[in-house]
Amino acid sequence: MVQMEWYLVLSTFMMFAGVYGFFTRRNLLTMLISIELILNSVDINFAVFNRFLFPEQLEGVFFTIFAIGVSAAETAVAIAIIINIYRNMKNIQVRNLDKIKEE
Amino acid sequence: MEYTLLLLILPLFSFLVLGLLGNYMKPKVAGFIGTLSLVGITIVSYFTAYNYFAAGRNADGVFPTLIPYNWEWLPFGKLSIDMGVMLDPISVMMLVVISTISLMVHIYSLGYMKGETGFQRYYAFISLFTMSMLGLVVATNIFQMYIFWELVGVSSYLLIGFYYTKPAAIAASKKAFIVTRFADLGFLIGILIYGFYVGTFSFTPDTARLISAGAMIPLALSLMFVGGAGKSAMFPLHIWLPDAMEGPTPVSALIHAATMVVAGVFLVARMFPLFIDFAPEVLPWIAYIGAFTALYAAAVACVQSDIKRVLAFSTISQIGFMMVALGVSTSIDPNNGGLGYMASMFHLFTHAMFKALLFLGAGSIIHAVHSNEMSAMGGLRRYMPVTHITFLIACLAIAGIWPLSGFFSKDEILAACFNFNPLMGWTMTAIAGMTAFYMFRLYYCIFWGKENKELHEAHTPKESPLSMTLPLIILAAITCVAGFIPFGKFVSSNGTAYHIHIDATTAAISLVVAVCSIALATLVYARSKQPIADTLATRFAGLHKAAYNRFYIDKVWIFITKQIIFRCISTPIAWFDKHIIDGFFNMCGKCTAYLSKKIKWLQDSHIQHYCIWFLAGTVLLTIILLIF
Amino acid sequence: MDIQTIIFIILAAIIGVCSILAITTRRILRSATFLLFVLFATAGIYFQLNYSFLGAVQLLIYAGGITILYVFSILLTSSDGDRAEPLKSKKMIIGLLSTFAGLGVCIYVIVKHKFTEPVFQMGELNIRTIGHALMGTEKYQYLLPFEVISLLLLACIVGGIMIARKR
Amino acid sequence: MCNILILFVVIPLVMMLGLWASRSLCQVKVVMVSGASLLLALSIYIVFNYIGLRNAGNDAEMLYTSSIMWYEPLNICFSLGVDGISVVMILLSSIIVFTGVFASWRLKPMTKEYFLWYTLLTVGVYGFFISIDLFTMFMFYEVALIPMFLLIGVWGSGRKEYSAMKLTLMLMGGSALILIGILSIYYGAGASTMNITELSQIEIPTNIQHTFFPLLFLGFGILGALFPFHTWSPDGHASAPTAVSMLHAGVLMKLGGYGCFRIAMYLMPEGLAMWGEVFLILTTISVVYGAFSACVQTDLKYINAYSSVSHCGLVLFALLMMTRTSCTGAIMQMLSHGLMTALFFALIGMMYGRTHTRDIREMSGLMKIMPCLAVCYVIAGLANLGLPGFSGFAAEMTIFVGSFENTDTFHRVCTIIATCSIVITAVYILRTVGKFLYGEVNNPEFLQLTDASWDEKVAVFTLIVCVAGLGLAPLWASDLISTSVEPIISQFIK
Repeated sequence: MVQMEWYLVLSTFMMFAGVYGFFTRRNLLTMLISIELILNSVDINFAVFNRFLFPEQLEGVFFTIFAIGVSAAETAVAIAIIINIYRNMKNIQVRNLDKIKEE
Repeated sequence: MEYTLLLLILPLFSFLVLGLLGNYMKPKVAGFIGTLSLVGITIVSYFTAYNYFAAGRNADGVFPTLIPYNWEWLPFGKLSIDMGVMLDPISVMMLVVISTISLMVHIYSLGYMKGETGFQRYYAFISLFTMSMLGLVVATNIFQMYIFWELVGVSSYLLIGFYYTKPAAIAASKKAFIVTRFADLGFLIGILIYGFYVGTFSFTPDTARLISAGAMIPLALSLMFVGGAGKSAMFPLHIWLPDAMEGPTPVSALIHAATMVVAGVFLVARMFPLFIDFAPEVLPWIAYIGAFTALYAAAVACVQSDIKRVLAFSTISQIGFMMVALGVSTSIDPNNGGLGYMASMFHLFTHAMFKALLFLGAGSIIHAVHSNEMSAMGGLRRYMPVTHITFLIACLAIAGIWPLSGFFSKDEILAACFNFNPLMGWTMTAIAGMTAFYMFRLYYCIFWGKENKELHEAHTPKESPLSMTLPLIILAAITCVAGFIPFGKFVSSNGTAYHIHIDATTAAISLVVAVCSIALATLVYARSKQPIADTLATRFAGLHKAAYNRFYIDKVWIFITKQIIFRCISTPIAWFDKHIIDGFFNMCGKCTAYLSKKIKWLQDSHIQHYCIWFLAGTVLLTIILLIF
Repeated sequence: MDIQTIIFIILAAIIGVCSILAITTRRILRSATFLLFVLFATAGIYFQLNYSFLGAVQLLIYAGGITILYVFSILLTSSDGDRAEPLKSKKMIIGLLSTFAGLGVCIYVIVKHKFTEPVFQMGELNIRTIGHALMGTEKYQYLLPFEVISLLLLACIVGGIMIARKR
Repeated sequence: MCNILILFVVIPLVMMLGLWASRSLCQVKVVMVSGASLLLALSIYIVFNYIGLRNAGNDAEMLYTSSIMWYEPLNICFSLGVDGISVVMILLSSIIVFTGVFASWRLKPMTKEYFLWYTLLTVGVYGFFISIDLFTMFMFYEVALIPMFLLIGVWGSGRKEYSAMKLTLMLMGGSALILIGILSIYYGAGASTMNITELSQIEIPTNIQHTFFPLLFLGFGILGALFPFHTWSPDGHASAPTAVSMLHAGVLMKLGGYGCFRIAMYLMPEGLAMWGEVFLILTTISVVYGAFSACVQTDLKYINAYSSVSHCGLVLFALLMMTRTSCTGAIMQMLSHGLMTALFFALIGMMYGRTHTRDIREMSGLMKIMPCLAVCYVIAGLANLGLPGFSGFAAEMTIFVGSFENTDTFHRVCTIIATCSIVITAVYILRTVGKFLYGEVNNPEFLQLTDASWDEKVAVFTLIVCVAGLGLAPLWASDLISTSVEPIISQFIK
């Protein structure tokens, strides 16, 4: 049987991959992808804790479901914004974004 | 004796009036007020002297020490500075000397200073000086003496710098003040030691305390002597006095010949009982310093060409005599080793008179020829008979010719020296001879010798007005008769009456030496051509030059002040302050600015970077939490 | 080594490799694709945990919906081949350092921490239970969050349209 | 609250209101003069009343005490009270504030604002001297510091921004140390009170005293221009406008000495015993160092600023000698130096206003052109070098006699080194006077200049009269101070 810790380690790994991506990538969309990784890793944790530690209850599952919903919402809005930015600036690199402040 | 307070109030009052309102009154009025107050002071001091000595001796056969006034001025816990008036033989004697000379100078200045700008200021300053000097001599304790000592110093500073537009006068006044101040530092520390160990600033402390203080008393007294040496121009602190001649000549007569410069002698005399009983080992050193100073100054005086400089060095030399006389005293009993004290005071008295006369005479000459240099003079006897005669009397007196006053006092000094040590006696006799020589060199160069015809034709010298000659005549008269005053009856080391008897041998020796010296001077300088002097000057060119330059002592002092104090201490300190200390604080500021510039990139408005720091910080905190 | 473990290892390998590739690859479309794989693998994890519903949701929404959104937006915004510029080494090092430090700390904590005894109870979570919990208003029932989420989604739809609309 | 002391804070505040409301320059001056005169009159009244109360046998340590709880959780009170030391300090402040108003009579741009800040500074100074609660004191101390920055930075001359920044930063650094020190006293004494008189009854643990005494002393010492933290003073004084220099050197620097004595030494005797000698070395250096530095300066204000370093060093020096007489002398020196240095700065400011230079090499013969100011400068100089008859002498002699009572060899040596400063003082004073007052006029433009106007005469003569008054009759001040020094000194003389 797989130990709970293995799952946790896996999710942690995924989370930090996302973190690293968030730190280093310049492209807004890639940064968003990194955020998805982070959220995903958190979802795994919810599910794992629910299954292993509190199997009678369902909070973890529901939080995962809601989190997936929220992330979907967030992605939709974020992509809308990104498209808007792209439309204005023909570019979605982070370093160009300081122009937004000036306008 | 309550009226003695007038001695301080009168001149203070005239100083305040002249100082504050002087600009609003005519010069003549100012001079009149000053002189009038001095007349008042003179009357009071003569009256005091008469009353004091007429009151007679007490049961112990001494004149009692009277303290009509003594107020606590500033208490320091157990100690306190008092202000008051104390009368004893020497202070009364000094009162007479100061008021006489000061009155003469006041009258003389009416003529001499006529038309000078700042006439009112001049009178204000000499009033201030008179007050301080009187306060000094009647001081009831050492601290009051110090206070007036400082005031005397400052009035001397103000008067030397009277012609404040002349750079030489400014430099001289500065030098005088700073050198004496330097010496006063010793005086002050001496007072502090004395006050602490003896528990009082008074002149008559508790004997038990003195004994228990042990070695501190000689130390304190020596330091006080340093102060006295500064004021009285003892070697090597004498350098200010010749320069102080930049002041108006009457001031030189009053301050730098008759009164202030003998304050050091007065100080030693005042502390004499303590010196004798608790620091007898210090006294010979005073004598040695005095003797060396006398010798040095006499040597320098022989070659100076500025007449006031000659007189200045002569003053230094004569004060050296007084110091020697005090120093050679070996006991409090005037009949047995304590003669010097009386001799010193006597010489102080007579010297004040004839030296003031000399200076006033010199002032009269300067007034006539408008120069201090001997080269501008010569042959003046025809133009200025009164000045000539009085000057001659003074020269004879200082040379020690019977029956003028200088003979008597110098004789006592020499007798005291012979008692102490024959070598000292012979040295002082030789110096007395030198005195006669340089004084007559001066005399001949002024009144006989080679006349500066061109100058005298362009501007014929004429006798000074009555206001100037009158003081000369009065002082000459005093000089003539002062020797016959039974001085020992009034002042002696233990207060008992001492009968002055002329020691025939000493008197004969000194007379012979004096006459020989005068003859020598006559031989060398009396003619209009002076071949011997020129030969000597060329033969011993190095020595002559050295003596003319006062053996380069001034150079040493300039080196010390300019090179050491300014160049080697002050400038580096200022540099240190500006660059190291200030630099350090500026560096702190710059480092802060630099650091903030360096870490500015942390705040680069990139969210990603903030996130990195956020994560790093969180991780760090977690690690810290895990560790502790 | 039972079958569960083997499946887990395969899934973990996919997740690990693909998540790293997703954030390191230069081409943004590839990165989206790798994300898709990660999401699939995550769904696998859920299935393994016997949360089939969760896995289905994951597949439907994430892999099916969101990824497609990404692909669309990438296609809309990418202009010149989408090559991400090379990273500055200094920044990468700092990012790497803090990431590894964070990773290390988290893993250390996970390994060290004493959880209450984990018990793996096999058993499918049936849909009826989920439906009741989602629609109930009792304790441990989630109608309110459900409604809130739906409202949020609605707001997002409106907002997305508002923002992305051409002016 | 019917405490007369509160008036010292209220009057300046009312003055500020009046200034705010006034519409013309004339009104501003009326407000300032009447306010300053009222303060002066009040402080003279306080002095006499205080002496009267003392003579009537009131021997409490502090008089006119009152206390209002300010912030209950920390036991911070608005406690007022004065002893002889603070009374003379209040008098000093009033004299200088009064003369400062006249010295800045013709200050031009933004006169109203200038006086507003000036009055705020006054609030801080008075508040510091009348309060006996540590926190309240600290608050007023800060109130006094901040206006300084603006007064120098806006109305100053020369490198004013640099100087204002330097001064404020260094003094702020000092006040940070003071805050730490105050908190250490407060918590060391059990966090029950901030009242000084009550704190003095409580034994603060020895290790706390040993650790925090130097911080507290240094914090106040920076304000008192302790070597090597004095460099704000020359730059600050040189750049400040006349009245600010006067108030700063005259009163604000005294806050340092006062704080050292009243707070650091009084409340931490153990710390004093441990650190006294270290600080004594620093103060001795200050005394001599300041004097030597002054010898080669060429800017009049720098000369006076370094002279202040030397004289304020003497204040701290005397305090650290720890005898009753020397501490009395220290307070007298504060009083005396405050008056003298204010006089100096006033004169320098007036001359600078005419010649537009402060470099003594560029001036000469001013005695001819402006005899009144020049004579006053000479008088100030003589007073500064300790001429009997002026306050400096009485103060310095009290210090030296007092210091000599400390029989320890180390202290003796320090005393003798410090006495040397009187000679060096003479050197730089006479050098300055000789260079720029005496001699022939070297700049023909100077011949057009005028002598003192009436307002300047008011300022200068008031100060001279005070300096001479204190110098001629030092007994009253010395009496007033020494009785109040007694309880403080008994803390550290066991």
